[in-house]
Amino acid sequence: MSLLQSLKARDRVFDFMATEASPVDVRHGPILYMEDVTVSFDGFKAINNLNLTIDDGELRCIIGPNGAGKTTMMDIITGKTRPTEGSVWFGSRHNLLQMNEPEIASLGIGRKFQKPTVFEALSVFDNLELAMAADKRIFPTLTARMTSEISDRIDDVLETIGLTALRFQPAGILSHGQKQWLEIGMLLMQRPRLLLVDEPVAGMTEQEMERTAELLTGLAGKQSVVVVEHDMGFVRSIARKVTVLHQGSVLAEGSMDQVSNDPKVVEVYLGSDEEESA
Amino acid sequence: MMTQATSSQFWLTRPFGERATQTFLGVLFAALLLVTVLHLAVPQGHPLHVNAYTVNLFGKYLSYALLAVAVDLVWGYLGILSLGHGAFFAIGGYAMGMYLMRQIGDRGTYGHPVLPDFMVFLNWDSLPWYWHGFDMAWFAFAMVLLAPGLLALVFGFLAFRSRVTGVYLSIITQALTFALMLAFFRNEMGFGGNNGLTDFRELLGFNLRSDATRLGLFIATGVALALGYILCRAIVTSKLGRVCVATRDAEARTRFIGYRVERFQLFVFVVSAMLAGLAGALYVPQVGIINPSEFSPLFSIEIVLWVALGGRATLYGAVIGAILVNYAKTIFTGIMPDAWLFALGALFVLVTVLLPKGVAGLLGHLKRRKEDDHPPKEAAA
Amino acid sequence: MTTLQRKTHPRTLSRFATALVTAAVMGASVQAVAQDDAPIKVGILHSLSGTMAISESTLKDTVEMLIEQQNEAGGLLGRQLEAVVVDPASNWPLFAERARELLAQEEVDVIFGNWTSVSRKAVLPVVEELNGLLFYPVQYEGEESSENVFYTGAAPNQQAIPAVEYLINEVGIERFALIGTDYVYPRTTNRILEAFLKDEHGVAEEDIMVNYTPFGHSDWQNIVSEIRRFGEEGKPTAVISTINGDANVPFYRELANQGIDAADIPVIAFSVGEQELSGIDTAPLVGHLAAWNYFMSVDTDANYDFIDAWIDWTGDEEAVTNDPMEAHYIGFNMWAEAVRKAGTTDVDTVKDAIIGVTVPNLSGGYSAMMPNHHITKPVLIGEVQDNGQFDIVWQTPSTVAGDAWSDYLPGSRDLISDWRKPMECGNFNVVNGSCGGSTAAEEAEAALAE
Amino acid sequence: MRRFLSLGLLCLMLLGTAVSAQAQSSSSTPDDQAALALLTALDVDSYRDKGEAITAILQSDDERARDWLQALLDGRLQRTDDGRFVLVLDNRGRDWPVADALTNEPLGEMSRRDLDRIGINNALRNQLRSAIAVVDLYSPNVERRRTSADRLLGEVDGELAETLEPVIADAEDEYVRTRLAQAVAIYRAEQGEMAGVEALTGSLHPRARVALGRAANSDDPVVAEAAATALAGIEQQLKINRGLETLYFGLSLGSVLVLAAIGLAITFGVMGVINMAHGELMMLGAYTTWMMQQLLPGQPGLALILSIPAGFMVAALVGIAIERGVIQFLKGRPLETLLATFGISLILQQLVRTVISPLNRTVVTPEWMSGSLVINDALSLTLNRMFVLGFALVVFAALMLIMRRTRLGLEVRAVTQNRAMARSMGIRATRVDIMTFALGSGVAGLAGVALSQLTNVGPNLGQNYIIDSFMVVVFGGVGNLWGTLVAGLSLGVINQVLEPWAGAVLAKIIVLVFIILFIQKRPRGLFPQKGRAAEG
Repeated sequence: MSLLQSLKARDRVFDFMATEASPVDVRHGPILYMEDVTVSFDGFKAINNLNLTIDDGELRCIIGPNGAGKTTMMDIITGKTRPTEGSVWFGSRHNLLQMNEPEIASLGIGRKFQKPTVFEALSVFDNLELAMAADKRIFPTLTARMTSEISDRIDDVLETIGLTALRFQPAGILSHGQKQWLEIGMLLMQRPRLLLVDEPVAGMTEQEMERTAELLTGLAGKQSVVVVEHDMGFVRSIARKVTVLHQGSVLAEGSMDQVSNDPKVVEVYLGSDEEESA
Repeated sequence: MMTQATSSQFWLTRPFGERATQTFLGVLFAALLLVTVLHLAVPQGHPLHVNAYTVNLFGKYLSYALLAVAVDLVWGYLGILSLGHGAFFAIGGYAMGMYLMRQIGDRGTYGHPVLPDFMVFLNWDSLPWYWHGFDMAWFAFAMVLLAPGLLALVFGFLAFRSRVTGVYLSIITQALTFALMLAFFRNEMGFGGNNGLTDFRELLGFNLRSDATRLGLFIATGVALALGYILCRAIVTSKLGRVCVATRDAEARTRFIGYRVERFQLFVFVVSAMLAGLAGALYVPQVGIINPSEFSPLFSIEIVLWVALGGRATLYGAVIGAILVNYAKTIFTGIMPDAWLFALGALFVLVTVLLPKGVAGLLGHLKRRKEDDHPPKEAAA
Repeated sequence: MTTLQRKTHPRTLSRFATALVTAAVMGASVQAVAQDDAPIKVGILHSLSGTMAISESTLKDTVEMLIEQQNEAGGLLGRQLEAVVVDPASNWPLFAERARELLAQEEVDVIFGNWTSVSRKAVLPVVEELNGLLFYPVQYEGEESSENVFYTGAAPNQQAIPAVEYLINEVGIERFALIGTDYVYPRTTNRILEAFLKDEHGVAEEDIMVNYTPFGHSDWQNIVSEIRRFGEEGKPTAVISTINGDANVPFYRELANQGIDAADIPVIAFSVGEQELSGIDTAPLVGHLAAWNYFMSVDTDANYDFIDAWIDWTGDEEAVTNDPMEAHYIGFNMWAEAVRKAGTTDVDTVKDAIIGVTVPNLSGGYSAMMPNHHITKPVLIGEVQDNGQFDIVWQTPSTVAGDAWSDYLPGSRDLISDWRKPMECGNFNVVNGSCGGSTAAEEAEAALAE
Repeated sequence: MRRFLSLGLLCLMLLGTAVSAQAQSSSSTPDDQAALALLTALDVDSYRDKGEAITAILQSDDERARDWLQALLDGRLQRTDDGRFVLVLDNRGRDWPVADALTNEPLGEMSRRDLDRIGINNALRNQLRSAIAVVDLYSPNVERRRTSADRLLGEVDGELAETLEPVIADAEDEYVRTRLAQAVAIYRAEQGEMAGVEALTGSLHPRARVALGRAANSDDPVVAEAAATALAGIEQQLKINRGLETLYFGLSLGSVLVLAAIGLAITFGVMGVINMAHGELMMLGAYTTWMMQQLLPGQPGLALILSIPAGFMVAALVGIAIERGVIQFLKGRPLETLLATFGISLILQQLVRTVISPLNRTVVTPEWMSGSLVINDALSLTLNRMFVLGFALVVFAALMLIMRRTRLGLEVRAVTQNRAMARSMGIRATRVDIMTFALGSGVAGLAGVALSQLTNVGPNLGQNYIIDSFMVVVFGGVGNLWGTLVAGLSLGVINQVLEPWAGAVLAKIIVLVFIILFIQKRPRGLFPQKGRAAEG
């Protein structure tokens, strides 16, 4: 339980997360701004003029039944999918629709996938090293050397995600939960301005969930965090503001209590619950 | 293979620190030395004497081994199954061949000071522009690396930019080498058509028809193999190498943590193509002919088999595989010609189904050495 | 290296281990220095696998048959003959490698082998370096004369030129479509023919059509219809085909289907023999022509004996003989005769002895080895019959001597070849009276100067 | 040659009626001595003399004349050592059955050593054809009369023209009449007679064109004028016909590509399995055809039809063996599958080489498939390719039906979209895999059957098509049968359009490079599958 202790002594633990000066311009308004975004596959609209804004340092939870377009939304933000129409801005300077994944990533948007994807052939240590914010062009990468401060940073993160013992094991042998943590660790190494976290606690134990909650809330404020989650308990435990997606557009927005009392939301969820049980 | 943490050494000298590389270089140079001694010191007629024919044979194997290493670099570490590496090999070979043709000078059958024989009897009155400069060794040798590199650069740029990967890439690489084969068969191309380039005399002033030169080429090939091996090791043990592995296993993820995947792919692809070209250049003077059949898809896919048999993503495995298969080929086609294609075909099936990690994988098991790297459980790129 | 290989050698191959040791390590050394009673070694260098196996494997059998016959007749110089067979697997670099193996390692006294030009070109430097003897049995483009090679196949002037003469004089052809596979033999042959037609017979440019296709070309629709139109201009037209192997079946099929018949536009082929026909439904081909120096249908007892021997050797009633087989028959007998004459198998002595040697060929005449290492042969024109055989419709009154250097190519017009002392030169230039090189050199220098 | 012909004809015309008269009442047996003399006259070296002899035979009113000429034409008229003349009935093997040329009674078998064939060359062959044609002009058989009429186009000269006029007049068969009229017109036009030129206007027959060409240079300006305009019109017509021809060539080449690729479109496109042995499955189909023809000698047509189901079965069974034996162990490892199946292709090739023979096998084209369908004198479509084209379309339609309408098709699509889900819905995925692969392989077999009619049946048959077929599938868009059809046909046409000016080799290269570049631009081909399913 080294982590819980470390979490108590914030000033020491989380200093490595201090965000570096980033080009993102948030002086006026939100850090992420999506307007009238629509995506359609063969006519089917996965996203239907969606409007969403995330403020700098905000922790936002996004919920919604299957097929509501949560993952697609993340794909759009990270540049994997191009919307049919609409605009997506990162801060007030960067139009994300004109960038590809690596550019967006190096701009400071980190993403954790629904299904944890780590580099299984590489050791936990290597996974973190690759993720680390650094000069990621070819020759710097080729000639990169291991310095003490880099390994210190990696060690710190290893400790935070509790994988120190497994540092030299290939990520392939990790348990599902451990992979989730490793991926979070990689996010931390990236030092993003905006974290997109897709179902972080799937397959986690109660304790692990607790730690994740701590971590995410701890991140908020310095970095903006968007969490997509099914687990209502977890959402409730961290949520300040919740957005409900349905059929590709925002159904409701507000505090957890507001939305959970919203009749539309209830209706949708009852319906979707049956689907899920089916 | 992956080192535990990137050591703080200079990236190129890093491989010398590894046991695997040390053993490999040890064995290689021991072999070179052994053959040289047995060839020179042991008198003709003594049962242990290695004659020029055998030296030449081994020289050929070594150039194949270098080619295999090049293929392993892209397939093993980048997950790109290139069925067109024979093309780069052949182009390197042609570059060398053109140099050797120019070295013939006026000793050709027609005694023409400039034009190679085939141009004379097809009635060409002057040298095609792309043949100029190949009379200069430095230029020709530069082309040995640059020509395949350039082709790889253009092809790779288009392919990787539009994210053509996996099977699609394999198929179009195959189409590439097939198209080149057809092209080089055309006599209008000015590369001697089906006959290709032959009748070489001298390389840098050394008579290609003397045993001494053959020994020299054999050793040179060995050294080239060593250097190529070290370069590849240096790449795969660097952080860049790990980015490659990352790309191989989860391309999208690698993009999301900020790497320009296509550029890394392109870089490694080009390096590999250049190595293949070098292998071709060393191959040609030893076998004395280069012609379009080196472009044949069959050859390219055979190279992949060498790598698969030796063990993917372990460079030394590629070397073992190349030597094993070609050695078997020499024996079989000598003793029971009909059996050869059966054997080759069976190898393809057995290796992929029963021996996905190849000979190297077996050795690893036997030694029970727990290594830090695990070759991809799903080799699919 | 070898030790390492033996260690990693798969178990299945272990039975070859000995073979390997001999092959890889000991090399020539294990071969006892030839005593008088040691057999004379005859190397056979024909592809037994790969694409060329179709044509070449029968040649290997032919030589083996000839060797056996020779042994039954008491061998040579009181020594038995022993065949050393290797398989270059239709792979050109491998041809060079195998040739080296035969000469350096097996120390054979003579080699019979090769089919394609490229394989010969690959082997040439090896044979010259190790001073071997090579008998090359296939018709080829000429433009070559090596001290160590004996060309028993037809040079262009022993096949192409007479064939065209026949078309012009006997059939009255005025338009020619030169259709060929894109490699050196058709290219050179067609260049020679073009020059020949224009210079000797004043055929106009527009009455000559040239077309090249890749190996194994299978879609002939366009080309055949082009030929058809080419032939519809009112002048008698013929196709001169240097199409290679596999591409022939679809070609003739397309001809037949587009209704082109031997009587309208005869096709005369230089690479289609009895063996190629055995893979074709010959009914639609009847009347098309081929030019060779031998046909299975030659009506001589020597030929019938050869055919019967061949049928017995293969045990196949349907087995066919063809021109390259006769070439080996002639070449082998010439070599044997020369060895007898020289009383030794020593290469240099045999090389000198064989020039002028004359042996019977299968078409009822005699063939002699000329100083340029080519031989004299009759030229026959045959028409395809529905039974896959050729009916001989014309033949040269006397034998024709092979010409290493064509008189119709500017590059080689001035070259002659004579391997007798004192000249001993394969490309003697009669203009500047020096060995090696042609006036093309100066021409080109001039061209570059401009 | 003309000279012989007309000479013979002149006399023949006089007694032509007589011959036909005799044909009806075959009474008196002519003197065999005379007949023998006629034949002996053929047995000379000089082809010129032979020509004379043939004319002589024509002039004789011997009713066996036609048989003799035909035999001579086929090279079956031969002389024995003892000077008798025989008709060889079958000239295969070492000994040949023969019959007496005079009495037509069989003489048993003779060794080919004892027989001398009476050789002819193409000049004589032409003369014989014309001669037979003239005889046939009076044959009771309409077909013979028609062919003879066709034959006479461009063969007509002065005397013959005269003698033909009455024949044309009372020819009851329309076709014969027009053809003969044309034949005469050609002669007249060549002579620069206006009548001829007018008669030939609009005729696409090459001889007619040549004749008009001559007339165009005649001294009479009027005739020349008329001929020139007639020619211009004809050229226009020819252009159109040429365009149609090229289109046909393209489509027929395309149909071959489609046949070769459509099987892949299923195994690769639908199942995602790279089967490098696909070409060899085609080869097996082709060899099945050969087998069938061996089993049913003399009935190539029947054999061919039977080998359609047979070829399918053989290829399908081998396909199943491959799927069970290798591919199922390599699920989700496409590149390994590629290598393994390539190994299989090598084995299959070598198997055929050792078991059957490295030589190509002869596959006979049945009567009803050889030759071509004559649209007009300038445009005729080769039948074998037309059959292949039709066959390709039928196969395609059948596959569409199977995929769209049958349970199997439904299951296949289900499995390919979501394996786990399909399983849970009780679809036996393995069974579906086997069926699909068998189907794809079987189609390859069908392709082989078709190819056996176009090209070599040999061990390398498969290799020549594998790369092209992959190109077609990828170009058309994987997993889309329509794409394969469109891609195949369009590539075929492109290739044939390029060929005349680029040459066969360059055309092929251009097409390949074009596809490579196209894939760079649109990695998912002409008709890509869209949506998240395709993203993975």
